Amino acid sequence: MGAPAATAGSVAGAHGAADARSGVWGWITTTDHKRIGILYGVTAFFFFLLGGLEALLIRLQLARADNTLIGAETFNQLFTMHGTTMVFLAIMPMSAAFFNFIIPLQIGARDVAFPRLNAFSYWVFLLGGLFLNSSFLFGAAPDGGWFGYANLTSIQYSPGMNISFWALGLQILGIASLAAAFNFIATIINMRAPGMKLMRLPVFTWMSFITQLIVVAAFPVITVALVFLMFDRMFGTTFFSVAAGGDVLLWQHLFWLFGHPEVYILILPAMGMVSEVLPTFSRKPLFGYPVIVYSGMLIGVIGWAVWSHHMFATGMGPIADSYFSSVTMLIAIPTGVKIFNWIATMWGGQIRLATPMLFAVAFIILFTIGGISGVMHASPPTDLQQTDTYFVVAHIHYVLFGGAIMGIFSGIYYWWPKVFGRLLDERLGKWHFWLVFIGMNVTFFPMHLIGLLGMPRRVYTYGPELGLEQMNLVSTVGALLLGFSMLIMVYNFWWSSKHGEIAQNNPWGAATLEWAMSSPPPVYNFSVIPEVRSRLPLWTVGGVTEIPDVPPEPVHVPGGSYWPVVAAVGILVFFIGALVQSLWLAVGGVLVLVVSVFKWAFEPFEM
Amino acid sequence: MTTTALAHHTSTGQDTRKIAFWTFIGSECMLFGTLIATYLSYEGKSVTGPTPQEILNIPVTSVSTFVLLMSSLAMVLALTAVVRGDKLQTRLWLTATVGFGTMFLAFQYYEFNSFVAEGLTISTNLFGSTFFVLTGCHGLHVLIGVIWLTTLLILSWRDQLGPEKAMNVEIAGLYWHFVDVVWIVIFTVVYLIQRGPVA
Amino acid sequence: MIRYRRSALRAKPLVMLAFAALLAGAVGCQGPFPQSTFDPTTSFGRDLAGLFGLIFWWGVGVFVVVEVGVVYVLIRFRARPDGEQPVPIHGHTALEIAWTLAPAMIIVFIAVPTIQTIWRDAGPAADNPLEVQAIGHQWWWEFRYPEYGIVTANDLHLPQGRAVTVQLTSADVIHSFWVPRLGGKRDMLPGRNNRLSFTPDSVGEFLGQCAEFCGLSHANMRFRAIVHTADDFAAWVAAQNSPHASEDSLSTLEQQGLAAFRAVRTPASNSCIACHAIQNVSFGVLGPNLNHVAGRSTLAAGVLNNTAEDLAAWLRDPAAIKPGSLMPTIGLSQQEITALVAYLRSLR
Amino acid sequence: MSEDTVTKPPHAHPSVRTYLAIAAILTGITVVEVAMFYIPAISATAALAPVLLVLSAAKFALVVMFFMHLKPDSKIFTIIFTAPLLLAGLMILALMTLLGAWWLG
Repeated sequence: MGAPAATAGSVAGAHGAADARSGVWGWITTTDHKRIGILYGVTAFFFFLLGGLEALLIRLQLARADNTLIGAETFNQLFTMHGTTMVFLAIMPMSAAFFNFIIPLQIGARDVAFPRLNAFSYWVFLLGGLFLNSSFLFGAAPDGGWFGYANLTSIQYSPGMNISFWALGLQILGIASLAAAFNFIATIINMRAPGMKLMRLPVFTWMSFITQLIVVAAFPVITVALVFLMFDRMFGTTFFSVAAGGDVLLWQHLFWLFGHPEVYILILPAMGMVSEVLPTFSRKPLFGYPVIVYSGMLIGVIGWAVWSHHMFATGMGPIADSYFSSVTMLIAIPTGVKIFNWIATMWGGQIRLATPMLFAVAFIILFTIGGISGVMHASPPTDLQQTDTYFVVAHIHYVLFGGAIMGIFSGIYYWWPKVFGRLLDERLGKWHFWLVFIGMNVTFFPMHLIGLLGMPRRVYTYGPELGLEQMNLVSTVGALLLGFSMLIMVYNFWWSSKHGEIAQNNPWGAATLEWAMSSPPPVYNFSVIPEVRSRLPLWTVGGVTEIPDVPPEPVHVPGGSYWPVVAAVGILVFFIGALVQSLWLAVGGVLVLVVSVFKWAFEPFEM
Repeated sequence: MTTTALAHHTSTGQDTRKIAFWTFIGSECMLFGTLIATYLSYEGKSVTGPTPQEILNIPVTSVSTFVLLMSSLAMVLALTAVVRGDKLQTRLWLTATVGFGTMFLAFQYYEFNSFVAEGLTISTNLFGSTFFVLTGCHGLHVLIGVIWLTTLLILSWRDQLGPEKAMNVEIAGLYWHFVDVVWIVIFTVVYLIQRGPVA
Repeated sequence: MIRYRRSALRAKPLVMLAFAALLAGAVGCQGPFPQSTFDPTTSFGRDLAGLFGLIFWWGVGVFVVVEVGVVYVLIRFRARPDGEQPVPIHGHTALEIAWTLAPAMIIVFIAVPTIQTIWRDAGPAADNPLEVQAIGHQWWWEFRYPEYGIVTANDLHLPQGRAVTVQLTSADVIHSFWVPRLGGKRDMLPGRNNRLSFTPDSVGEFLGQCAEFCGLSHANMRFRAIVHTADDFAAWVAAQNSPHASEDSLSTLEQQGLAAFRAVRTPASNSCIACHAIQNVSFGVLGPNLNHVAGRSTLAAGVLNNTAEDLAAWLRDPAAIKPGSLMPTIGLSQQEITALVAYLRSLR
Repeated sequence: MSEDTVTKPPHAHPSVRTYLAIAAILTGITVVEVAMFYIPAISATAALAPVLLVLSAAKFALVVMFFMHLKPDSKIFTIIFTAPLLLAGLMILALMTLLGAWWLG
């Protein structure tokens, strides 16, 4: 290995170094948080469309009673992969795309704390996503549900490779999420610009910080649960074996101990994005900044004490049911406070309903409905009629689609000019918004009724005698509308790259630091690390020290490195070895990983 | 240590890697917490096979616990030696740490083989499954620690572990002490407090 | 700054109208809903529906307050060309306290009745309940009445007015026992005994379905709870305990069916007697008990009607009807199928 | 959080003597623990478990506070470590309760 692994760090001097790292190799070895953010965003959006396609097929099969369009096995694979893809391969990485691109800019840093670890997180995520979806090629896509309850997932009742693909795929994605979490926590704590006290951090960075703290504590729990599952399947351990005295509820407790904090990992970043968009388009500071921040913390903490509200039907007894339902209802309070603060932010403002604002307002409207339907089955007695029915499917989609996705779309339209230097078209944006808004409601609102009228979840078909055919058909029409609306968004992406209006530094007149430099930002972000003296630096006089266009002295920008990619490939090879139970592949993977970690550690890579 | 203001500006005055590593240790707390919770929840519920009372060997494990404690002491002394720039002491104590660590692994290897010989494998019963996964995961962490410390030892032999590299050694030390602390909990909860079978 | 033409916005009211119409169309639904959770026939079920109603109306209240608030704000504070720079308000403690207490109050109004209902329905059925053991299998239901020594499948017969406690467990993976009109669901966990108590107070046939994903044919794991009057139930019990018609009184076709049922096929697991039990004929326990199968309301756990054609189709290829069905496709000849159908339908 | 200072030089490490003392205490506690296990008078009583837990918690604290410098170090590390530790402890108690591990034979 003659040439030093890291391409020589380019000194971005006068006009911003001509990007010596252009070309595919530049992208594969990039350690620039902005490029990694774009990679995350593009990959996540592709998986989002894939997940959407799976949802469309599910809705087509359920459009009519006793439909034979899709068989039972394929349907079970589709709804499992739809759930797993949307949670782990779409919403989380799309949030990660914004963490990567926006957090360093918002806190006034040149890059994240550990750029190569950042690249490593992305490549492990990409390989994990490909590993999981490659199961379709072998006709062994996971079919145990995104929750994979024990002992249906045991080798006895799921003998194929389906569940192995699922469990090992999630382990890989877990490594990516944990690596990113350590990186962002260190970045947010230690790499803030002078004067950027914690209570001057933008709310998006605050919500992302809380999200990363939840990831750090939640992912080990599912990692252990998945280890138990894989050991049961591969080495005959008895964790979930009823004959040996094992308890199938152990899986449900461990999964939901991770699962409920996981849904706050999905929603908090979107809440952060909405808290950035609302003040900008109301020309008014966020109402009750500290209250929103503390509510976010409270949600993050209480989120750990409620997991068994997913298990009211397992008969845990009245004491546990009473405790878990009361604490679950408690979470409605900080969430409600946030919603009132958002409305108060808009109160007395000069509201411009540009596309980001439309999606942010839709977030408030739809998330409120999701929150209310959530409280409806926070109470165990009502939950006994609602759990595992389409009522819960409606609740999930109102908080995850109406909440997380609407928030993320708002973020996409809002930060697109900063990332790509061109604005998205407003007219196309509005068409996309209205079709998504209507499609979403037409698809998911009837599901409240379908559920209460007795249709259980995860059924590949239902009898005509249930009388739910017409409503299911309407829901399918809504889903087709949703699918079509995404095409408009993709067209808008393409259109804006050619004809989009050129963006200045601050096209929306926002207040946070990421709008203080050019769009797209130079490779070193800030020519001079500014001193921040206000929570709204660009809206207060003297809120931030002057940032010259050209750096007074040349700024060292770390070069790329390919060891993160090699390490990620090592992890993939190990997990393929685990999947096919080949010791040599597993050992080979570990060796590649160990070698690349050593090379990575001793690589000349100045920050 | 001269650090250019721009390059190493930190908001808290603490080393960024140390913050990230303490977060990692917090995350590992949750990992071992889940493993221990599963062990304690399943304790006494095995339907067949050898029970902890029949098979756990307290004298041997007590010695291996003492060995791990000594390796923690050696680690700390190695760190003070690095900070003082005392090459000889550094190499001495790093070698001691690696030695004790390897000794602990040897005890673990011996214990695992003797259990298998007595008919307790990972798939025999709940006790076997939970015990081997918990102590195996800890053993894996000890192995990674031994490899990490051996690397530092080699660097020290090559005179590349001066006082300016103290933070690297301190972080390796945090990892090693954490692995020792986890064993302290395991030793008490698994070996010393053996609760009988569930009614 | 951003220019956006107003025209795109004028379409909004029209679009909203279309959306409302479409939604109304969806809701203006059709026929009866046998698995509706809105009209329960047990006090347990009424408790749940009542609590749902209470929370629902609190939800509607919160919905109206928040959504009207949002719409009002959007209209009232739209950016006007001459609009002046808004006053930068950062917070207002009194307001914050107010809208923290308000949700807290609502939560109390919901939590107290919730906990009361939990404890009221947690106790065992009051006076000597009818004990029924419900055992979930991959993709059918086994019901046992220890009090009467009856073992049956897929039809749960209950007497009106008498409290019943259903003991729930599973023989393989997790299932969930759910008859919406008799009350809430409860999981059937392998290795654990759950209980569900209720008192059906009106006669009728109520549809139920498995509500926990349990594999390939989770959607085909349905059953019926049939509530009789006290004496009809006694008649049913008597019928179940009465012996089938004696072998010699069977027609020749039915006797050929019995012979086909008893035939030991290769591999042995293909023989009917390996899995099914019929009085004095066979003692298999892997598959549903076939005593008095002719009188059952459905076949194959609620998926087929109890008709000759459906039974023949089932015997010819079970996996086509229930994907993944553990009953093998034996490849019976048409003659054997006709005989078996005749015999099984003779088991009144 | 102390404000924007350049990385401080590593703080003074406790003296070797302190470490030796700590190691001695740790060894002492381990010996006491094992002894308690072997003395039938104590090991039979129900008090064995709580006392052993307290002793091991003491060892845990000693190693974390002195060997890992948590005591002299900045508050950030204490928060980042104790929060997940507390969460793990509560999780253990909760799972043991919910999975019925307390009422042993």
